[in-house]
Amino acid sequence: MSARFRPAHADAPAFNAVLIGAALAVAFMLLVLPLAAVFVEALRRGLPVALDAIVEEDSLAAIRLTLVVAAITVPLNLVGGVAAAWAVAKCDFPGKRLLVTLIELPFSVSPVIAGLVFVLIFGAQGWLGGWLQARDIQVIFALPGLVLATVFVTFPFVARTVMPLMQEQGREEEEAAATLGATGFQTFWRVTLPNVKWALLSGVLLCNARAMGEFGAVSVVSGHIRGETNTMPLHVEILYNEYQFAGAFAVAALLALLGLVTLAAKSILERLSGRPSGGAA
Amino acid sequence: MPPHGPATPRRALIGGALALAAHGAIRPASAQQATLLNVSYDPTRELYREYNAAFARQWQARTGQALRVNTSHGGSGRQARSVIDGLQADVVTLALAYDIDAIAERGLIARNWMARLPFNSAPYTSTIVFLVRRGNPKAIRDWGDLLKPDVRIITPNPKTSGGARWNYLAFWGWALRQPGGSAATAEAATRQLFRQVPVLDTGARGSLTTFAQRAQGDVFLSWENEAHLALEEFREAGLEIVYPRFSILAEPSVAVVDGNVDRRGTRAAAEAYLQGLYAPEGQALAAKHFYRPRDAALLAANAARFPRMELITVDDSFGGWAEAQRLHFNDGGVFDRITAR
Amino acid sequence: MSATLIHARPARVAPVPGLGLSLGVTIAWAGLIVVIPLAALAIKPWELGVAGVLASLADPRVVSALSVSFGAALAAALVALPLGLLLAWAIVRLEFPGRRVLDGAIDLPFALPTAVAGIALTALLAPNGWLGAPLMAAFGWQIAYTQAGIVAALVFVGLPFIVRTVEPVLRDMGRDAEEAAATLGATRPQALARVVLPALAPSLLTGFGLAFARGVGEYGSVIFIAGNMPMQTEIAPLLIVIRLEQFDYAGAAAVGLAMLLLSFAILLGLNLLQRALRRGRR
Amino acid sequence: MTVSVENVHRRFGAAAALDGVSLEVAPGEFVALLGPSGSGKTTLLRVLAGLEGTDAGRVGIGGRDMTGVPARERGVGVVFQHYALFRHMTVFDNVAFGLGVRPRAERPTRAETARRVRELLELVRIPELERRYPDQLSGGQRQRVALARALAIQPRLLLLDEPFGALDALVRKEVRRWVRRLHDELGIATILVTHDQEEAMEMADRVAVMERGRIVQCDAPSALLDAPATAFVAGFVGEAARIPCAVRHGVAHFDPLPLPPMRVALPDGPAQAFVRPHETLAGPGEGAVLRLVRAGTAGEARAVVEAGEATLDALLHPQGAWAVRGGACRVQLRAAQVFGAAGAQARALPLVERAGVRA
Repeated sequence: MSARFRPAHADAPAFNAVLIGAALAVAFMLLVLPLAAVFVEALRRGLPVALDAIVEEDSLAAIRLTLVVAAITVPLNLVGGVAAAWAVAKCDFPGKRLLVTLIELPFSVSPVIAGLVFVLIFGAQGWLGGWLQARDIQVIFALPGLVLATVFVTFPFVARTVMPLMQEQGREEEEAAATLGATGFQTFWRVTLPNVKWALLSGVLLCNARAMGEFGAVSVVSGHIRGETNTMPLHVEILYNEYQFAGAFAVAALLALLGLVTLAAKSILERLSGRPSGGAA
Repeated sequence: MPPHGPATPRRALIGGALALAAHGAIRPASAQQATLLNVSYDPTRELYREYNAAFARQWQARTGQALRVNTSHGGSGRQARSVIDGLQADVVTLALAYDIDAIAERGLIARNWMARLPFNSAPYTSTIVFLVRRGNPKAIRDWGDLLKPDVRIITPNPKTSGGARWNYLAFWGWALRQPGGSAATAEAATRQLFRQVPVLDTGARGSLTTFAQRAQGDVFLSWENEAHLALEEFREAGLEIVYPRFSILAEPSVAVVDGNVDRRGTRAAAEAYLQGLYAPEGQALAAKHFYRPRDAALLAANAARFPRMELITVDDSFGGWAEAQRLHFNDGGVFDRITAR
Repeated sequence: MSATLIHARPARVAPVPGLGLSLGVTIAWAGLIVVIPLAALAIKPWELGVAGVLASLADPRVVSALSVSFGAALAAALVALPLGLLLAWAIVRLEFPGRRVLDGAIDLPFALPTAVAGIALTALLAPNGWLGAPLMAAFGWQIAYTQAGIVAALVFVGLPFIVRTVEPVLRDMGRDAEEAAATLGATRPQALARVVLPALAPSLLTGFGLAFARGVGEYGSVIFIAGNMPMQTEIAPLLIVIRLEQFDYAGAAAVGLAMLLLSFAILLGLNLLQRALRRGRR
Repeated sequence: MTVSVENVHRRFGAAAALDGVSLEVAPGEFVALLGPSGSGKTTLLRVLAGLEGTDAGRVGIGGRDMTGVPARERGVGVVFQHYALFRHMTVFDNVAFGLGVRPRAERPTRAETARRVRELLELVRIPELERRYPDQLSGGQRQRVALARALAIQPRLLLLDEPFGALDALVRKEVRRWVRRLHDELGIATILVTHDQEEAMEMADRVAVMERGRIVQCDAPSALLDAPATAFVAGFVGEAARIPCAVRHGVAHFDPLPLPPMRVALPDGPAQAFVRPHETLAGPGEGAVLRLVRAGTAGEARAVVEAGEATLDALLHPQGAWAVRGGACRVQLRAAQVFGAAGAQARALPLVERAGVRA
């Protein structure tokens, strides 16, 4: 009889349908189409051409370099991010707000500036340039520079995803562990870490996705040497500039796939952990 | 995760550190396999890919040393900046003498670099031509046609692209030569020209993509060699080259980066590398990739591919690159003035 | 506690151990990666002298590029705000097939390298692209190579920031407040306007700030689609690159510093606004 | 009748949250909906509030058919379980909300609104908090705000959804009495949803016990204790131990438990007996073991005895030195409620009444 009763706090089904349609349209236009364009362009000349572009020597070198950079960057930011989150969430000290601001600062710094600052410091004309050159140490235009720029850009990801959760969980469990005689490290390892592991993983995955995809910052410090200092995004640019569009998009598609796998892993983890996390940003 | 967790970050850290070391954070002066790094500008990719292989073969035959030549490409200015900032280039092959001068100013290259190799250290030349759409629908034959109101011109940004500076100077030179031409009329004409530019990419390659792939504009001001490459790469876009009667002699310059080769012990290979560009094989490769060779006989043999044009030079018409750069392209120069509203 | 008996003065006891180590690591980490590099950025421009820095920033091209960057970032964040809210609402509140997929797709802009996104968006929105062609044919709108193109790229980049900041708050909010409003006689629009939106406002503002800050500095995805015409579609990060290529390090750093300070001021303003919105809430 | 619910059904997927519920509430009456979680009491409350639809049945409030009428038009005050205060509004604005969202013609003036809000805050005894935000209040204060907010719309019916759950025990007791007094003053029909039987018994005129989407008994608290309608009510309301037994020829046998058989007017077959502690006596003798002896609050002595498999709360009778922990004893039942097959029930009494056993 009143099966169609609609509680006052719910919207009309027609209205909801419009919302759903609009949301899907927005997502399709803004999110799906660009990605689809990448894959369509990659396969325009057929799968073999796309695969050839990926297994080509310089592409492989770029893939390797990208993975190496990510493999160094992510653990560095993991350790730093967890330390920062712990300090901010579980301890009191003066200047805490300043520290939080500092941690979030790289989000609002242009990637180009992120590259620039390392040129200012480590470039041959920079603060440490002469000293480094005298010792024949190459920082920018080599792996260390790429890692530094990437660490800078991905710096806040782990801290930002873990910190709110740690704050929300408060200190009771840590205090309980302390009364039970646990050392700081034991407390962290056995009490805090298990509580935040999903958020932590999700932060790590985001950090990884961004580290692999960073373009602006590494572009400034890379030197663009084929097979040597080209990461995947830079290699995409190079191929694109050589009018090898299919190849460029093939490498781009591979990058996008790596990112998608990362995101899929993240959402599976979130589902496993049963808590939707707002790990954006 | 807990049972494995502890080791993961640590292991990765150690792995990272090893990779860092292995990758050459600290580069030994003498590597097992000798490498040369040629830092070049955008349109030379195809030429140097071929020349590098040829030179490595020659070098091994001559000295028995295995050699790998790496190249880095990008906007000429950016590339020069990278070398100044410490990119370990053994040789630079850039679009303009000015960019090499900039490196020389910082002491990495001897100031007299231009005199060290024949032809002002420019082993090949090029010029600026027009690339238009099939059938030349807007009937663009010469520089004057660019100013027709319905013509949209694609060129890269002279601030960031060496080729674009050649475009700009060629047009300026043409405007000066018109009846009643003066700096003032040239500036007015150039101002009008850039009003008709819808997209200013940072480099020649980006611009060509915009023109050919995105179908923007009616004419693309292009390096001669790029124009030929574009005919092949964008066959489906249907492009044609138009040779104006008049253009500019572009002399892409090359130099050994003294500061780097002396430290790396690669001077011999680097000098041989540049000299090889003047040798018959190098000249032939340049011609093959549509750079005008210096070798008169070779140029004559390729006369059909390199039509004769009236060409001005930067030195004669603009008092050299330093002056042209200062007057036109530096911050507050003519280019800034004409693009300001 | 006996501690007070043993110690003559009240002893401060750290409730949770590990402050020394974690703070040490944090400060070293933040110092090396953030403070020192940004200090370099803050110091470099003054090589030009105060007058030189001011002159370098007063250049109409710099002013224009900064206003293009900030204007486009603002416009993009404003466009992304309702779209982000819509997507967050759809993910949290609506039931439909493919909701999970949509949820996953939100993060795509994070996964797609900015340069790739730029190329892909240009390919889509160019006057001969999948979206650009119909828009051109139907309305005569050109997106790519105009300021609209910059905004489009920045909307793409900024969208997930808004969705992912609003989403958890929306989820956490539950429907209690709306139900309470309904029982108190509020119509649906009243409940949305007076209860739901104000409750989401702080998170919307945060997301807006993040999207905006990210947009101001964005380079890779914009450079391909912008057109890069001085005084029209030239963005500030490009100007930094251009100055670098003219070996004008101090000038480049001056633009960088100006960008940083401006975004900082705007973010600070947003923070204050947010605090005002959250008045009294702990 | 202020509320009349007739045969309401509500399903969520395959599960019936309400399975034919009928309930009448008289004007000014205080009724508690009592039941375990999942019994449908909150669904019933939401149906009354108009927050939940019905699949079948009729809901009337104040003589008007409310079936299908949306919440905002019902004029029903609701205090939500977690109060659902608007966090971005001050206490004042929270209370004023219901007045401010009325159609313009019915909306009181600003001054009138302020007067009414202050009156309500006075009524709930927190006039000093009007400028505060919900996050700055204690649980008890929030609850008062929620109540004032619900009362602001002058509801014909007040619905309280587990409103005391978030309060600590001491406050809870006091607030309960206060709310009941307030109800008596205002005379608004009130329905309280709770799973706490003490709360229901203490506050309500009548308690409706719900089980699996049905109201199994709706009665005054004493009647629920004395005459539970079903085995479920007997077990759920008040303290009672459930003991399986078998009825043969009008006698309930507890074998193998060491309990004396009782007479009961039920047909033969297996049955369940519910015995309350004050009807269970532990005296000197054999068969059971005293596990614990302690003083009750009213001077009586209480014991926990182990009678075979069953552990029972009992009165120690007589009191005395004989009762030692671990010592033997004998258990007698003064009365029990026995439920046989098919819902048949009867009061069971001892077979033989011995002198001295009668209290």
